[in-house]
Amino acid sequence: EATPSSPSATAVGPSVEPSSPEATPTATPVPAPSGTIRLYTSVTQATVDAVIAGYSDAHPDVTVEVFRAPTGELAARIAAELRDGRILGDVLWLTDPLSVQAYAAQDLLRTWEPTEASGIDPAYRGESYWGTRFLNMVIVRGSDVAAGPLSWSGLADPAYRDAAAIPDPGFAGSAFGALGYFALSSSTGLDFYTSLKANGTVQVRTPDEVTAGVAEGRFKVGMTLDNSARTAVTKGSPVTMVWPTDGAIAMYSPVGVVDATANAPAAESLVEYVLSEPGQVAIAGTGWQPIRPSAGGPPPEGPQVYPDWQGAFGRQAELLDSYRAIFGG
Amino acid sequence: MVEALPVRRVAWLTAAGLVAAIIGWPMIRLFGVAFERGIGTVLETLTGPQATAAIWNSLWTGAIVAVLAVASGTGAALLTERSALPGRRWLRAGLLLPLLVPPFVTAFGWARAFGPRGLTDQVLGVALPGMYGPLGIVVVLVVAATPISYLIVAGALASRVEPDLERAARASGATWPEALWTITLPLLRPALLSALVVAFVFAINAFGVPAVLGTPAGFATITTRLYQDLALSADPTAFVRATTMAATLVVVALVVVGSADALFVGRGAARTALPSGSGLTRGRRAVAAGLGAVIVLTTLLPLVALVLSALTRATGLDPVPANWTLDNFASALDSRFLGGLAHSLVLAVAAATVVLVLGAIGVAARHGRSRALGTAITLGFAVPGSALAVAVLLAYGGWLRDTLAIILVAYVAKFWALGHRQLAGSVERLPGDQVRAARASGAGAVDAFRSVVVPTLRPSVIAAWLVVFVFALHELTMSSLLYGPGNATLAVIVLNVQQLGDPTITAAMAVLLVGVVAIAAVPLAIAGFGREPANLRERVSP
Amino acid sequence: MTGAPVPAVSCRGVTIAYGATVVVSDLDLVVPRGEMLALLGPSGCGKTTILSALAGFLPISSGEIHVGGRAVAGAGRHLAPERRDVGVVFQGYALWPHLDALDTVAYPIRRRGVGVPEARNRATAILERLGIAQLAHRRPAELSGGEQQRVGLGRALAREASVYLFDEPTAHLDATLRDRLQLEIADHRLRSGAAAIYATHDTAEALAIADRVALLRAGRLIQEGSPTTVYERPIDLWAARLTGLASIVDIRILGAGTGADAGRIEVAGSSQTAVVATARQLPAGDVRAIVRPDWIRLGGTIPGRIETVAFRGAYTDYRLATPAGTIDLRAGGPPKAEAGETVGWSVDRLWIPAEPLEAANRAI
Amino acid sequence: MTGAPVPAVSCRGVTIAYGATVVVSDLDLVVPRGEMLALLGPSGCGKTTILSALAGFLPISSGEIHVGGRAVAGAGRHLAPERRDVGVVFQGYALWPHLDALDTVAYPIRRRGVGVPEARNRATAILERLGIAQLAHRRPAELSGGEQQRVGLGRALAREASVYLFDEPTAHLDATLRDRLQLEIADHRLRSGAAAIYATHDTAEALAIADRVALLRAGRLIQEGSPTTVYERPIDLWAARLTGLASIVDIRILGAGTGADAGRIEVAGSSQTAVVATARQLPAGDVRAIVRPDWIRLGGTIPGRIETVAFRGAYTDYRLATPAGTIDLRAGGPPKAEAGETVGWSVDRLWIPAEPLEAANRAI
Ligand SMILES: Nc1ncnc2c1ncn2[C@@H]1O[C@H](COP(=O)(O)OP(=O)(O)OP(=O)(O)O)[C@@H](O)[C@H]1O
Ligand SMILES: Nc1ncnc2c1ncn2[C@@H]1O[C@H](COP(=O)(O)OP(=O)(O)OP(=O)(O)O)[C@@H](O)[C@H]1O
Ligand SMILES: [Mg+2]
Ligand SMILES: [Mg+2]
Repeated sequence: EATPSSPSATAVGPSVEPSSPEATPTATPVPAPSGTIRLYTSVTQATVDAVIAGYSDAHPDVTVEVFRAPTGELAARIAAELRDGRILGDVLWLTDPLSVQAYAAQDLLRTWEPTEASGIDPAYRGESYWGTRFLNMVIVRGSDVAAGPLSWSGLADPAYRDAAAIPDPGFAGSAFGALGYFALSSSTGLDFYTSLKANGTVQVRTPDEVTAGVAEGRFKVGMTLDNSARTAVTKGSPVTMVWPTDGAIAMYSPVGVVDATANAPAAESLVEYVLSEPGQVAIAGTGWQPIRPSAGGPPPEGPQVYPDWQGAFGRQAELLDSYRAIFGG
Repeated sequence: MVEALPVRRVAWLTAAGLVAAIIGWPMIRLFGVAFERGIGTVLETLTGPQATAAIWNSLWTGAIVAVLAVASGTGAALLTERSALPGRRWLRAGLLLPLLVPPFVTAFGWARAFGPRGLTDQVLGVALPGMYGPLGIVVVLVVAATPISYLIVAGALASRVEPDLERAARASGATWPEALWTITLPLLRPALLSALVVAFVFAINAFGVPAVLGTPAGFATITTRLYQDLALSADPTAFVRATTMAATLVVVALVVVGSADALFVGRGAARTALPSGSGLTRGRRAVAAGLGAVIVLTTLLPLVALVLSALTRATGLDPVPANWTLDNFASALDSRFLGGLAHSLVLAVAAATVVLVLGAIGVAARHGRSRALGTAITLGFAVPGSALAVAVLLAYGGWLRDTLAIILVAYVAKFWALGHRQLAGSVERLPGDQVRAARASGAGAVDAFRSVVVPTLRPSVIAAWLVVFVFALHELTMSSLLYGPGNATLAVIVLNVQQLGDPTITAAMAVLLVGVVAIAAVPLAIAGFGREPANLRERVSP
Repeated sequence: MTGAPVPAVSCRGVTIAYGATVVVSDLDLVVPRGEMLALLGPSGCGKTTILSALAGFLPISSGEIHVGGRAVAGAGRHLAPERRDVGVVFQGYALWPHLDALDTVAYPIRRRGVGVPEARNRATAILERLGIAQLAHRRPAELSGGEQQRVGLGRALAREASVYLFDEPTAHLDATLRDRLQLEIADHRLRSGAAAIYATHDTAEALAIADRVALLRAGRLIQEGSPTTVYERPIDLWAARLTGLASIVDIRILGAGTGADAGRIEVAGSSQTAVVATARQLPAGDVRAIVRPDWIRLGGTIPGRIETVAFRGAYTDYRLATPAGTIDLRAGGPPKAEAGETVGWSVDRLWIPAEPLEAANRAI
Repeated sequence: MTGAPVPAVSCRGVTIAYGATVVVSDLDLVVPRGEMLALLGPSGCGKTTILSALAGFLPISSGEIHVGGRAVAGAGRHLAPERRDVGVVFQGYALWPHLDALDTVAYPIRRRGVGVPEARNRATAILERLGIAQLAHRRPAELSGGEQQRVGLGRALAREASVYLFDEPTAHLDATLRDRLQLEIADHRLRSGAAAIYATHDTAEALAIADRVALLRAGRLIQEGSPTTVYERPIDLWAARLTGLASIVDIRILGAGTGADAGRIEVAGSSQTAVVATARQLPAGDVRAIVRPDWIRLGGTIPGRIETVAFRGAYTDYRLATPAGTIDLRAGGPPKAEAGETVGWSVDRLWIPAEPLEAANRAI
């Protein structure tokens, strides 16, 4: 019986995409990892499936149990487990750096140096976690809307009064990334949100709801994730993706090994694989911009800017509160 | 003055023990976490402007929803159970329909149907103003909660019937509304209270609806706030904040439920009456038609909207045949789905049955102290899923982690109240002599309970089982937190697909989910309520 | 009904069915104002059903019902119970579990718009008359059967209707109370001039309190008349047995006596004189006649063997096996003879109904 | 109870209370095997309460109850109803709304482990004996009051208990049916040798069917004895009126007659002979005595004015105002005199209880 959320070397869920062409294992140090590890992830199902499939081919001796849940549930589960002693997952692969940073700060993540991590810009990694792909916060616009805004500030244009949408940082990690960027990095600061609110901008829960809203015509424009916009476009929804001239807000989705893991070699080998060329190709194959430009995938269509995660860390509550002071919710 | 049976005591002890294990212990763990940083932190969390706003919002929406839902549920019950409306069977089924739809889907469907750019908007150019915001939340929650109160009240009405009671009122010069007000409703009071309590609690820990409809209006409730805190709960303080919120919800429920139960005190057994039906001799068709219309509008239309968007190739395209496709269903209906379905069915049946047995024990344990019992049981229902799941994890994660068993524990803790309330509400009005007659015929206490009490309550019993079954089949939050590798539930699969962020596929999933539930539940519903109670065959006009 | 005073209740060809089973067929009844009609019939004959139809709890399948000259049911019309101005005493009491005796009796008064305190005063007065004032604050669950029945009666009287429907209102009451309540009821009706229909299976009660008695058999009205008529001139054996004990004797008419003065008859060979009443042309020769236990005396020339003796307090019932048939005989006081003894008896009075009687058989 | 045969039921000093209100106090009762005891008392005197305690539905506050020699209640013991081997007929029927007549009667049989088909057969047999076989598949809601009562009776008989508790089992049945069911009950008890306690408020019924009668007043046992004893030698006026009509006459004893043969007495100036029974030393001179209506005859030298006349079918009740007091008189047959007439009367029999009687007053 196929165990849905845990494709493994032995059983591979049917909806798993074919692993990338050259899945030749990269030269691994002796001895070959084996046993069972558990992956805690909030990354979308398709992506996880693809990567795990590839990994299992490369490491037939390792069984990977996948526990996938939205960030909130995953975090809650981990919190509960911590009170029982330790995190029961071996590898964490999350959507955005926020929570990983927290775990790192609590020394819950293993500090080591993946060989594959060499190429990664320090901006997208820490001592114990490494970016695996990019989520780009971009602008989406209804096809029938004449000329879309070209920059973020354009969202506040009177033309879009009551017809622009943004995701709620309280619900979506990516939206929080945007908040962090505007609050800390950009010149505008929180005024950006003030002006949006003043212009009757509506907040919905997630980037996907923004895309859907724009597609349905509830909104003319909105702030969403490139992946979400692309999926809609390819399926034929009447929307267009606009890459902000002042740069898409790029967040990296980090992976790391739990310090308390009982099977470090296997756990590490999984991280290595995710960061390796084939892993990156698999990620790219599911519509995300991989951390390695060489792996292909949808290229950034314009400049990218990066939230100051270090700066945002520890100030989440404060940032959210000041945001809610503007948007409520 | 009924003799204190040993059986009673045993039942009470059993029930109490189970309550302590399944609800009490997890709650203690929960509060432990909430207070671990000291009362100061708790107060700080609760007194923050946003927190107070959220609590207040939960309270007032909860109250309004409870009142409206019970009002409409009772009205419907009186119509279908108390007068010979044409097509009663179908009306009953229709009234129960919303039960089959998971609340988050209901919200989704309503938005699609009546929201801006929704079905009515596209076809007629009219959208429900305030669909996004408190109004929408209340309306949708009322629709979702009505069937529950309908079941409780209808069960009570059908469980014990004495037409003469209401006739006596009429013969005393009371018009039928008067008789309703002075006789029927007072006799239904225990059931009405149960319904109020359950509806209120249902409303204050609803998440999907306020999340989808509230966010655009910046309208937060305890549950949405809780969710947001959990999302950040990699940060330990955030996690404590979350549990604090959950604990608050528990306290709120404790107060409301407790005071409601206090009203039971000193109430002797009451019997309800079916009317002669002469109350509604004329205009039965009109009434039936009206009721039908309401059902179509509130329940069927949203479902239609849902199906349409599930059929549409991509969001935003007009839902016309040109744009139709089954791909969404295809990508929804994969092996995961079937696996999840299997797990969910097992869990739902198990949960419903266990809850019923527990409910029976609770009823058998009925006397003074069992009110405290009822209150305690209702708490489980009051805690939002995510918090309850965390609590259960804290309490039993050690042994049961990643098994279906731990999910079952959580389900039982959550849905026990539904079974208990329903049965207690109805059993309140079983006359002692009937049970005595059984005993005097040689039936032991348990035997008498099985052969006389249970059958007399048959409608309520089936209702209770169905509600729990359906709720368990829908259950989203708890299982997505508790499932382990290899035993994801249906709802978890749906959730994961939803994460793909494609509304059309989500719609497809939702439609499938509803379909599954319908296939499983409707036959039972017909079996349970299709049969006319004897009394109806009796004195209702041919 | 041109000219004639409007009757309080009138039923014309009323038929009542539960679903498909017809339980009352083609009933014609007229109750003049201020009169008390007793519905006398065995269990299951349709008494309650008739009352329910009159009160408006049951629809009628055909026929017409008028109350106070107003058409209340029939011809597609169905007037709601509360608008029929009837007070009902239910066979099963139908007391409300959540109301105490006082509020139960006050209920109909409140419905007339009377304020609570006043209504309670009046209710208390009624409870006093029924001898249950001390139970005013008890709920049904805390009352004995007879007490509940009295509360139910009180509720009906409080209604002050123009027609009362009593369904075995004294079934659970002892003789003394029964007499007392019957006085109450009579008194209440005198004051209000209300009519009443009184369903009962108790012959003595029916004959004692009613102005007229209607005999019901399986949903059909088989005889109606004054108490003396139905007792002395029952239309057949069944009616005779419904209205008291009755036996059949084979006699030979020797010489007719006209009306009330005795004629000569011969019973089992020995001849005597007796009053012979009949609904038909008095036949000559052998006929079969009905006798009441009190139309027969112990002592006389006709032989009979005592089969059973039942002491009933004020009187004793004997059953005699005689050549003229098995007869029941009632004599005042305690038993004067043992079962098995052979005694002589004589008959004072006889009744010969229109329809010839078949051989006597006790099987009911 | 050394040596003596174990009684079917025995109560010693049983007291029963609802919460604080004591309704049965210090009751002593013994019912030998195979005997039928009638509990005769007015409404609210505690009949149902006593039966409930015997059946095990109510706890007793003090005293002891033995059934079949087995202590079932008292001294902290409380045996569950199903283990007491009693069959109960409920005053309010207590039928189960979800079971039809057949399954209701089959219920106790099934409880003895009998299979469904067999149980149904036996149940059918019982229904036939009770004359409701044709209603086997009706639910209570579809039955008339008397029919429901018979179903309830059938259920109790099906129990095949060693003690039956009947709570006014025939209150809703007509005389014919009542007689028939009483035969059934007697017959059933004969076959099974079971004892029975029969709560009723109907004097005639109690005197006719019971081996012994227990008179209850406000929860106290005031007299117990054979039917003739309680009728002819009631301990006081209240008991006399509970067991039938009774009046008080002032008489003067002239010459005592011993036992059953008449002595000379003077009533309102005119003297005659009558049987004077008494519970005490027969006094000389003026005394107050109890008379039964059937101890008095119309015709005689004592003057009296007829106040009321009530025709009751087999007999007629007259009330006479006389110098010796207001007396009730019962004579067979239809009224022989009008209210208002003055008639002569005489007395055959008198009873003088132990306690002196106060002046007669009809108010009860
Ligand atoms: N639950 C109760 N609480 C208080 N008093 C009660 C309760 N039930 C009965 N009583 C009182 O106890 C007394 C005896 O009641 P019981 O039912 O035994 O009378 P009964 O002899 O059966 O009368 P009836 O012939 O009318 O049935 C009555 O006065 C009644 O009011
Ligand atoms: N709901 C019903 N469905 C079918 N038959 C019924 C229903 N109710 C009563 N009956 C039948 O109708 C007949 C008359 O019932 P009803 O209650 O009028 O009798 P009753 O004269 O009141 O008898 P009782 O003196 O025993 O109360 C009975 O034979 C009964 O079985
Ligand atoms: Mg009846
Ligand atoms: Mg009683």
